[in-house]
Amino acid sequence: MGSCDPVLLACLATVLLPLLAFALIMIFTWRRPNLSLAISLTASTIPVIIAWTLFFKLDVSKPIIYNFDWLVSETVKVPFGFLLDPTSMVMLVIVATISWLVQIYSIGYMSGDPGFGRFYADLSLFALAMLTLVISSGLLQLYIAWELVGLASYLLIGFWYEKFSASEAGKKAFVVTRFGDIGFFMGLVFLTLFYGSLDIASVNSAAVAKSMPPWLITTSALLIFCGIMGKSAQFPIHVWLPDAMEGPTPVSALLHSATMVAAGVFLLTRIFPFFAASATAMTVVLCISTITLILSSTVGMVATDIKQVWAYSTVSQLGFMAMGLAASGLAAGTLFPGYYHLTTHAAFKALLFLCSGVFIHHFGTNDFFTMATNGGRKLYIPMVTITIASLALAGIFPFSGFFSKEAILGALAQLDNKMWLILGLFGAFLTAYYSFRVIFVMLFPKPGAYGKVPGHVEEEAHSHGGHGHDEGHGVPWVMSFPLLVLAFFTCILGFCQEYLQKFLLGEAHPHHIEYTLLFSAVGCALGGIALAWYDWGRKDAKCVGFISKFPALQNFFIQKWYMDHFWRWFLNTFIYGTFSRIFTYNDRRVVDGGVDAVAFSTIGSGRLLSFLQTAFVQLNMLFMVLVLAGVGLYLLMGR
Amino acid sequence: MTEHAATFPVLSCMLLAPLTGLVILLLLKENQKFLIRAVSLIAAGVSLGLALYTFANYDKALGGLQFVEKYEMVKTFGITYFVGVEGLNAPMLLLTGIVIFTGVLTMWELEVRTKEFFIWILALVTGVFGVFMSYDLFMFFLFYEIAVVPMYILILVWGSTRKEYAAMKLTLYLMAGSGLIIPGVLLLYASSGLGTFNMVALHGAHFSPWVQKVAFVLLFFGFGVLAAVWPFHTWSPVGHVAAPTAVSMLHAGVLMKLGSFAILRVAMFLCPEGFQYWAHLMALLATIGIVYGVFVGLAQTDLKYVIGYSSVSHMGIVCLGLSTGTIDGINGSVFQMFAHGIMTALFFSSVGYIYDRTHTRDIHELGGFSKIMPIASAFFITAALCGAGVPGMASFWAELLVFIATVKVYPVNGLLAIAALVVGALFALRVVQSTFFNTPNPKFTHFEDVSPFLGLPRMILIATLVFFGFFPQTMVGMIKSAVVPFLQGM
Amino acid sequence: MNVMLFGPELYYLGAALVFFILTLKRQPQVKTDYQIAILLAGGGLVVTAFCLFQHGELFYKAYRVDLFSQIFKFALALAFFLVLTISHNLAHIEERYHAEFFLFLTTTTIGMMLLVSSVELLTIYVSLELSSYSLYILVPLRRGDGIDVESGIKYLLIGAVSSGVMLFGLSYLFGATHTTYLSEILPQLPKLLASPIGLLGLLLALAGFFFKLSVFPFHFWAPDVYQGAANQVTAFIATASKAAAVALLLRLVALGVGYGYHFAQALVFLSIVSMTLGNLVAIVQKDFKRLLAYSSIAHAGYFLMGILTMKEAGYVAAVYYALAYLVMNFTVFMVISEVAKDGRDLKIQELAGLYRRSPLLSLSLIVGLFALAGVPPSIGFTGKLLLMTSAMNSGYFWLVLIGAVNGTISLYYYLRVIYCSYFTDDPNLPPVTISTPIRCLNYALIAIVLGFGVFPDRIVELAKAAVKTVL
Amino acid sequence: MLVFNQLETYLYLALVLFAIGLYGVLVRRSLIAVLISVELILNAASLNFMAFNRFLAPTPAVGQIITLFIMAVAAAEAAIALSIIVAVYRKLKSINIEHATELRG
Repeated sequence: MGSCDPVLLACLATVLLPLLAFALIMIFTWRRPNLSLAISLTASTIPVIIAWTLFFKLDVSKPIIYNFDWLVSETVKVPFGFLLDPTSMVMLVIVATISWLVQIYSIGYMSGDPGFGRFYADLSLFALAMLTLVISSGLLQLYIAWELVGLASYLLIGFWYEKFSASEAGKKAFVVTRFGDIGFFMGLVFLTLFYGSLDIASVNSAAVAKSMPPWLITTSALLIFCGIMGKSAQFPIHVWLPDAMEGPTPVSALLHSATMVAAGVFLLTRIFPFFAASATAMTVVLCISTITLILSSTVGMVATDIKQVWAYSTVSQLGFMAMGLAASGLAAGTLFPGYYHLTTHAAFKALLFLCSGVFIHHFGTNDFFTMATNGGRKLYIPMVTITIASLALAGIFPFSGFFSKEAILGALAQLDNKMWLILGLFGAFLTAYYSFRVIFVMLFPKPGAYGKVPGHVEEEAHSHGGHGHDEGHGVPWVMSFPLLVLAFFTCILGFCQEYLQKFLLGEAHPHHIEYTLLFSAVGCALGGIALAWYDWGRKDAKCVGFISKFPALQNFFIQKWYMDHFWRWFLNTFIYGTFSRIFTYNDRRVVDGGVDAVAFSTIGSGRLLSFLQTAFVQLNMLFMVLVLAGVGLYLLMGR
Repeated sequence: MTEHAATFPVLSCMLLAPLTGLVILLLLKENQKFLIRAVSLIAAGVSLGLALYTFANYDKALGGLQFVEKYEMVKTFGITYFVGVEGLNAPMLLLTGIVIFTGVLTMWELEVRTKEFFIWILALVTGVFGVFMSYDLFMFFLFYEIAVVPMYILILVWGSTRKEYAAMKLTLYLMAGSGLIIPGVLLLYASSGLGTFNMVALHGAHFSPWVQKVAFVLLFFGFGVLAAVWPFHTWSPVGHVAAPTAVSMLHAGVLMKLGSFAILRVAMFLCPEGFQYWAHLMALLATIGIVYGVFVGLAQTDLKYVIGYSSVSHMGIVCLGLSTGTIDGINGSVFQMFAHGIMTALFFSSVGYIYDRTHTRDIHELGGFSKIMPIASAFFITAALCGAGVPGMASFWAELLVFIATVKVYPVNGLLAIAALVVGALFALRVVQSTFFNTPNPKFTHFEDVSPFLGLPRMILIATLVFFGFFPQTMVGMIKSAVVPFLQGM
Repeated sequence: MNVMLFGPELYYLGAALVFFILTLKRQPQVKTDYQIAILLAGGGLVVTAFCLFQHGELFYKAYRVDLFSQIFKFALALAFFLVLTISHNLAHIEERYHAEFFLFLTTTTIGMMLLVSSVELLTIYVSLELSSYSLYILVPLRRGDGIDVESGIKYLLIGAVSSGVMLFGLSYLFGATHTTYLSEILPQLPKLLASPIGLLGLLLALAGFFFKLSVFPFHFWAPDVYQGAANQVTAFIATASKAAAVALLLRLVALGVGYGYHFAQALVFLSIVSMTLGNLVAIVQKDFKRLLAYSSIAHAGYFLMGILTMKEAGYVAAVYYALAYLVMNFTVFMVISEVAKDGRDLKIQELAGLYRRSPLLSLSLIVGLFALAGVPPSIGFTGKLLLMTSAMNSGYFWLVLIGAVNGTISLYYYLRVIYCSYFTDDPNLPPVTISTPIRCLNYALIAIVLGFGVFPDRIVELAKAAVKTVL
Repeated sequence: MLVFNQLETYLYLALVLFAIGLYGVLVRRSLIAVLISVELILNAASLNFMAFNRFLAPTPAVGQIITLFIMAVAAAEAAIALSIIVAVYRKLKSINIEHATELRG
């Protein structure tokens, strides 16, 4: 079929180049860092070019679809194909760009690591999976890519596998997300059986509502949402994401903040009409995402590990996006607010992580108090960019976060129940607080004042990797370049709102600003910042956080709402403790024991019968005669 | 079904290749090790080549039985040498070819009683090929037993842990299975009244429901023992643990498939009504097997035990697919037979490599092997991920088909089975983590990694898995070409 | 009368005469005697083969020569020859008795040959006794520590009693039918089975035949005799006399029409009990020959399975299996007598390390045992499956099921033996050297056991033709 | 004397003989005695044959011939049995069955 079609070729190239890179590196060049790097970079650069070209040149106002048969059984028909529409285009650009930037960044970050080649192989694998996920035309293909993304995440989190915590985190991430994916898979099975097609276009069409009863739609939607919960780390199975920070920081930036975890929300937008068809499902989504938002922001307030802070902020922001989508789903709105926030968030969160990566790389610690006391602020470029990013995260004009958050709050405001809006604002407040907690600590360090901060231990930072350079120019350009690019996006994305909206929805809504909402939002943000300033920034700040007024609450937050404990307990008690043990015992004692018992009883009966053969020939003959008589009698009777 | 005679006896050659190799080996001296290995490798290679040839040249559009050969064996009892290829057994033949070829390569370094080892291996393989290709019940059963019995000697001489117990248990268990199969087969033979063992002819005979029910349950349990259907699975972990590498590969990779294949080929094909009657039982046992397998595997610390129980679980999936009696389900389970065969072969060959060096399989004692032997561990991890049902591997598609079909027919069992996947992933990763990650055990750090030559067989296996993971249609289309008429026949 | 018809018997009578003369010599020359014996046996093989397709009747129709009988005669001659081939060292028989060993072996062969042809009560009786009495003598001929005579006397007593019982039964048969010709007696079966006397007669008469076949409950002699007698003698009993007994039973059953339901059920009962008992008790045996004795009891059960179908297919299967059993059982006994050069009883443990001491013998042992266990591709597997097929065809589902399960049980003890010979080793056991002829014999036997297992058609067709002649 | 002129008498007599013989075989411990009992069984059989022949058989000779044969066979049997018994006595220093109890199980 139309293999001459340049667009199709572009899509294929986008997907296959990373695959090729992965294969090549894994089979041949994984021992050769530079060669692997070259291969991988080429394979990630071309997609970026393709993505941007398509984004600007290609008219996707009506979707472009390619489908080929991949597997054709009876009811199961799996096409392999591409669906290029605004939603996928934007995501394509995001993914391609950020993964490209991260690959560049990693040149500096991972230099000298024994597993350099493997790292780039895994990154390519991720790129392959993620790009396929974004432009795939069918849900099953999407699911496959989804699983592969999970696999890549598993490999990358556990990249430093000698560290027990790392391999453990990798396992946790894989299994927990798998837990959600099972739901996703079941949902797909339901769709296949009761609707018959997994083609995204047709799933979004109105035909679904006609051919499936509402309760079935709700069930499938919720099941699919399980997958989203897993991937986008929604309560209660968000627990893997903070642990996932065990991976190298570029990985955290790429997978666990910007793109992969956003895949869940992306899926939500992908089949937004389908979800919107079921109010129940949307309400559930709304509840869960709100809980997630609050939970993670509160935990973020007390974390001392910089990556933990951003991790929880990621969780909260994902929750925020989901809230936006759910809200607009319920209020018959568009997918724009959530999707917009996804876009902006991808930029500034990646930036946050990459900056933190620079600090970590430089000071060899994750504890931002230690970084601060060791003069983190003297690393100018990252310090500036991280501040910009935080401003965006907190939602301060004129940075991108401000616009997207405002859009989501607008969607929330359209709901009759204002409780959601209030919660959203509260979340925004907390977000501003914890992000500026970090920033102020970094900017105005108070050595020796952080002793009372729970979780923080005073340690002498050892300059990492023996970089002989003094602060200031301590950042190689390969690492600072991505920061600048991302910072740039963070600044401008806010003003692309109309453009994006037009691109995504075809028509741009006149951007009417509700000032009450606007001011309340900004107010919350500023309030949060002010509180942060009061707690951490000003000259004689107590540096303990207002939350320490409520020790119980603080502890509750520090313990991350005991979710990890809960899951650990669940695993130990039920999976290992009950089923596994019982089944194993049963297998050894009952099933296998039964078999052996049969065998031994056979042998025993043999030993018993052998006594029939007595040494006294006459006894034997007697027996003989008796049996003969018995048979004779039987015959006589039967006659 | 329609039969198309072979232009030249491909299948007989496939059957005779290992046999000839065996005879040549008999004439060789024990100390001519290289010659012995070479001969057996060539024998395996030839049969693999022929298997590939049949797989490639089977005309799906034409369908039916192709490459058919028929010779009268015993007129009085209607026994014929009747072999052929169709969509169902072509994958199995290919599987056997691949596994034996890689198996011989894997055992290249064997030094103890090499000659006998390869003699028995080749004998076993002859049996396996025979079972997969023959359409005469008598020959089917004959080859079946030929395939089963050499295991005893193979495990006993070259085996490791508790080998006496394991070998005796395995052999007797499987023979007890045949103890059920014989009456089942003969019941069909007798009640057909045709006086022939020709399966295709017997398929035409109309058995009374009673006969079908009895025969089916006999055959199902008889063959089910070999397919490790719960609760007749306990021989398999014990046997795997005791068996030497190549034997484990052949055994888990191919022999267990004999059981499931026979359930499909004989039991379901000849007594459809019996199948309808017992299908629910099948589904139930299969589901229990799936769930049970992963949970028990979760508690094991011996690598081979873990794999053994994962096999139990995966064979449960095969059986589940069969029990649906739908096109999807059977496509899936035959595909799963193939995929799981390759996968376990990969598993065992990797474990075998590590075990041969370290002489331990305790996952707590091992550790950090990704550092010591990255390639070997890459092989194992690939297998583990395939076992966890990661896409891009053949088994993913198989499981997908089976699960969808099952949810359609037996929703509860299907959902349970799907849910078991989580635990499956958990225990696969648990093994991977504690064996290959974390800090290496200093005892083992001096071992060298897989040499390219020994890496070759594993690479072949992985390549197969990935190929069919990316191009499932090559396999599914093949299977489907047979399944559709098969189900119409039922 | 046509001499050819009576050829084999006459030949062996002559052989017996020669051996008799040899016994008269003052001091025996073992070597020459053995050479003469082997030559005569070979000749006998030729003669019987030559007379294979004779058919006719002798002695006022008391003696039928047909393909059936001739095949079995050939089998007997074969057994005789084979047993002589492994008799090159009769370590446990004093040298001055060697000639007598040959003599009585010949006479018992003659007896059995007569037995398979005779179709008249008196003839049957006399030939049966001829064969038995020679064996009675052969068994205690062994030089031993007492178990030889013990087994001898037990054999004699049980044999005498059962033959007496049989004779008593025969007398009733004679009384009920006023004739001694099977051809006239058996057509009247329905009448016989109706009358208590006829029934009793038939039952008692069968006792004698079951004794030869060592069917439960007439099996008690087998273990003791197998263990007590010299290896070669045991080999002969285990092969030849089984074949003869099967032939005789087949004749009886085949000639008869309308054995009732109950009669068949009784046979089913005996068959099931024999095979189960034999297999179960064999599990716990230590002495290899004793184990084989029990396995022979089990096999008697299998034979009955074919016989009691009362159908042609069943008889064919039984004949095939009888021939198969002769070969595979002999294979095992050959291994015994070769390993136990000094003629001692072989404990199973004494097979330790056989694969090292003599790979060829261990191979033949495996082949033989697997054949006995009914593992393909072997003559035993095919035979057993044919037996079961015919049984199933006659609707004996449970019999087949139990038989199949028994196959599993039997495999256990065969595997134990294989285990000892293959996987245990005992460094202070010397290697076993075997002469070239024996080596060839090994190859031949393995070839036969495997070859006819995969391509049984020839034998089956032959057996079919033979069975047709007796129907 | 009709009693002597009818078949049943002889049949019952033979049966009694047979029973006695069987009994002797099963209970006597001396090998010689057992041998004698076996002879009784044989005689019972021959008596049967004679009787049947006398009263029923078409040809008068058959039964008598059989009986003659049986005598001969019995003689041979006795000879063999005695010779073995002698051997037993040589080895076990007794002709009591209870001493020949090596083989069992």
